[in-house]
Amino acid sequence: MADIEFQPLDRNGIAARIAQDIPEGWFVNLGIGIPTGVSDFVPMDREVIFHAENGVIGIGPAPAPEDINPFLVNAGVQPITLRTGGAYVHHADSFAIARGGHLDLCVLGAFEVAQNGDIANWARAAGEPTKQVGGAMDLAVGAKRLWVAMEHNTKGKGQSRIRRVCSYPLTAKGVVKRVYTDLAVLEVTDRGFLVLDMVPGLTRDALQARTEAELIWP
Amino acid sequence: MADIEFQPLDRNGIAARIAQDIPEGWFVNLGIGIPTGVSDFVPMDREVIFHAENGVIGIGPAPAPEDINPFLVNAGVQPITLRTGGAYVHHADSFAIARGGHLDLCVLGAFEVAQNGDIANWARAAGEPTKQVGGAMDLAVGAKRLWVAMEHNTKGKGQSRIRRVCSYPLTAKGVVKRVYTDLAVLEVTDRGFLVLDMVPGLTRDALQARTEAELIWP
Amino acid sequence: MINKFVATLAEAMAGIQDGSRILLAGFGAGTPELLMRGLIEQGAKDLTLIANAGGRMDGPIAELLATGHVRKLVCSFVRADSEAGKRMQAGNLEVEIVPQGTLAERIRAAGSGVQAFYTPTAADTLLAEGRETRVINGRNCLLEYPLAGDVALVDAWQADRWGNLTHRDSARNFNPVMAMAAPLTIVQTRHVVELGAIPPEHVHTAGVFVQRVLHVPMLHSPA
Amino acid sequence: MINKFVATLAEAMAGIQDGSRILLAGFGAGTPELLMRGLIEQGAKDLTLIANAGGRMDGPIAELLATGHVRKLVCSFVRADSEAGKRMQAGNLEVEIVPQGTLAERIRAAGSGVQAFYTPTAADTLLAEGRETRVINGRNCLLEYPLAGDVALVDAWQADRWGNLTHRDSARNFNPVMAMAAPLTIVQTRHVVELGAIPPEHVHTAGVFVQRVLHVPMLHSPA
Repeated sequence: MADIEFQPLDRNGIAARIAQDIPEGWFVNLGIGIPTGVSDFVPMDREVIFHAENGVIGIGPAPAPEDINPFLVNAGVQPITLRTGGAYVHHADSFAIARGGHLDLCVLGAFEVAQNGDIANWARAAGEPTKQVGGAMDLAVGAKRLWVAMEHNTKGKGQSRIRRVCSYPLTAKGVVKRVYTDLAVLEVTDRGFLVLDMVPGLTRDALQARTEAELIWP
Repeated sequence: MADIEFQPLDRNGIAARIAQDIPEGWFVNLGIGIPTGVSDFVPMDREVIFHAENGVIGIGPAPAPEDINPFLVNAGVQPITLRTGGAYVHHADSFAIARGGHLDLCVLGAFEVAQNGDIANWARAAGEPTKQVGGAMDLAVGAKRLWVAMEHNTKGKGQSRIRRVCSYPLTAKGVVKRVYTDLAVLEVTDRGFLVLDMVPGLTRDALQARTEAELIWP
Repeated sequence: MINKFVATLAEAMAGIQDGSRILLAGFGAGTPELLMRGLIEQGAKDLTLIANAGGRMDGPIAELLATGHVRKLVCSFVRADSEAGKRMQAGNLEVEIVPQGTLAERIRAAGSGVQAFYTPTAADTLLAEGRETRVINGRNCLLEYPLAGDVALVDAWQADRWGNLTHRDSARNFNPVMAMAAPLTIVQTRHVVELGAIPPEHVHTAGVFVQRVLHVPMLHSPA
Repeated sequence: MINKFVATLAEAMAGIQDGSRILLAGFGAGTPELLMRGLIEQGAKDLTLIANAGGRMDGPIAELLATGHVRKLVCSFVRADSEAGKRMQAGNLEVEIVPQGTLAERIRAAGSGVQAFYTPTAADTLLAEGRETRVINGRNCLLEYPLAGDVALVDAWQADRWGNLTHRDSARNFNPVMAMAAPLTIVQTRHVVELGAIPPEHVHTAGVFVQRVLHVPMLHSPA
């Protein structure tokens, strides 16, 4: 395989790629991890309104250290700013937004995505000693569109996270619309993963070789 | 019967009698009709907080005609004032208060009350050409205490509204704690209506003669 | 730049389909009366109107009903001596009576992704006849489903170009709740303000729930 | 005269019983840390703690857990490397994981008289195992019950003597919702204001939901 001829995106690169596809006017929730970085790549004059589960509507750029407001954090408990036109709501109202279909888009990280749109992002096994559900199950079923941002393959063994069937416990069934990885952009369709984009230099064969699910092409 | 020796309360008299029994600090919803008048008989220095279904917390005295604010009405769509310390909430939050057990007291008018605490106050027959439910069913099941204010007997035929069993369609089952009429104050107990108070000059026999349900005495 | 303001009443009401479910806010105050007039002019038929009450012999609800464009009314209260009451008795209007708190909660459910809920309100009444009930913690409860609109008509005191709203005094009532429960929420506002003029902790209805805003400076009494 | 202010932390925490269910608000900001210290000092045992997350190796939740007074934790998130995670793995702490939105909605249900509700959240996951589900409009939904507290611990920015509160910025989070869902809501506030100083359209948590308020002027960072 001609691996030397392409350069996988880094985490910021994935975030920037996603940012390209978000039009002005969308109301968007960004999960913890790669997704949080997406807002850095949306120019302020393209008005996209970012929501955080803890009741923040209209997240602005990260503050300078001397401007940190301890009363203002995002869902990852990082200091943030609020942009002009933003608003605060309480937690039940915030999840009314998330669960009630008011988010044009939610971007989550994941361990695995399956070709039927299943997502697994909270546990690697049923009995593991961590229970990191948070708001992901609410966001996954509630948003109008769910996109996933993740590395295409696991770090150690290089196993594919793009699956025929998820092997980890599910976060939600059949909800993922699109996956952005360091290698490609995949749309979940009735027939399986449709490749919308690949990093320059990557071949169809090389991508399929790194992917457990069968890929389809436009 | 020695009818000439007692004077039934008028509607204001019933309201004033109820006001006597409301202690400072209670949070209270007053229904349309006789109950609306109760607040006029609670002195401002006894702090009782009155709630209206349309999201008003802390109703004050009625405004002078020149002070009417068209943006501020009660659940009967009458102009009101807000007292210092009051607040506005939206309709779902207002009924969260009413349905969530946060009202110390609700006072409603009624057509009939039964000795098991059933109340009928929205229709005189199943098929009648008016459907005046409003918020009564919510308030009746949601408040910590439900008191009823009404005339003891119907105007025309003098029939008893204090019943063994309600003859009109129910608003709610088993919720009335106390009834204030123009003749008496009745507590709903496991054994039936217990007479707590009567207007001066009224005899036990005269009250029972005007009451379909069997009364019990302290 | 996000800008939800529209210039004319016709633009505000454009595209409302026959058969739409219309959420109409207001309770003595806070009724978007001009938008109701716009709905009549727009001419959509076979409507379901969801409002607190069925109105009187005059006023915006009576005017809309008089067009014959409303097939069904969902509300908590119908007076016998109202346009709605007369049409109901004549068999020209289907009416669904919902207790006022259940009405507000069903609309909120539609806006917040709750697919159904149990409430003791009305469980032991005629309104429960033939419907699903369940005893929870010893209380008889009625199963209620969300009540969504295709369109919500909303009144505001202030609005900015993102659609953030404030509502004045008790004119708030159903406005924030109905704004949540329709994919097309149309607002009439007394005041237009700059983005950021409403402090973020004082927004009553967030712009995410609003699609179109029409400035109606002269409709309300002055203040 | 209604006056919900108490003078001391001991007075604020008085009467909390063994076996109580404690709602603890906060999400990075808005955590009533002094009241948590008061709860430890007060000494009630066999507690159920309901909070967004299980905390870390230090901080108020870790300190409370270290007393051994918490039997059960209900939250959306437990880190393996936290006091809660270690106690859970050692079998010393029962943990119920609830998705964050379902957690907020269950608490709101408790405060608003909803006896149960159906949500698609978590319906097709391990969290649904052995539980009641129902297909509504083609979506698999999970039946969820209200989550009430015996006591709610709440943080505020301003409070008046009726218990009306404001919350600052994103320190609002669970505070207004949890205040609704317990018969004893105890508040720590940074600022005490005169009755009427909070405009009626800007109250975030109405006094009806509040029983006791403790003034804690120095706890927060200055502002």
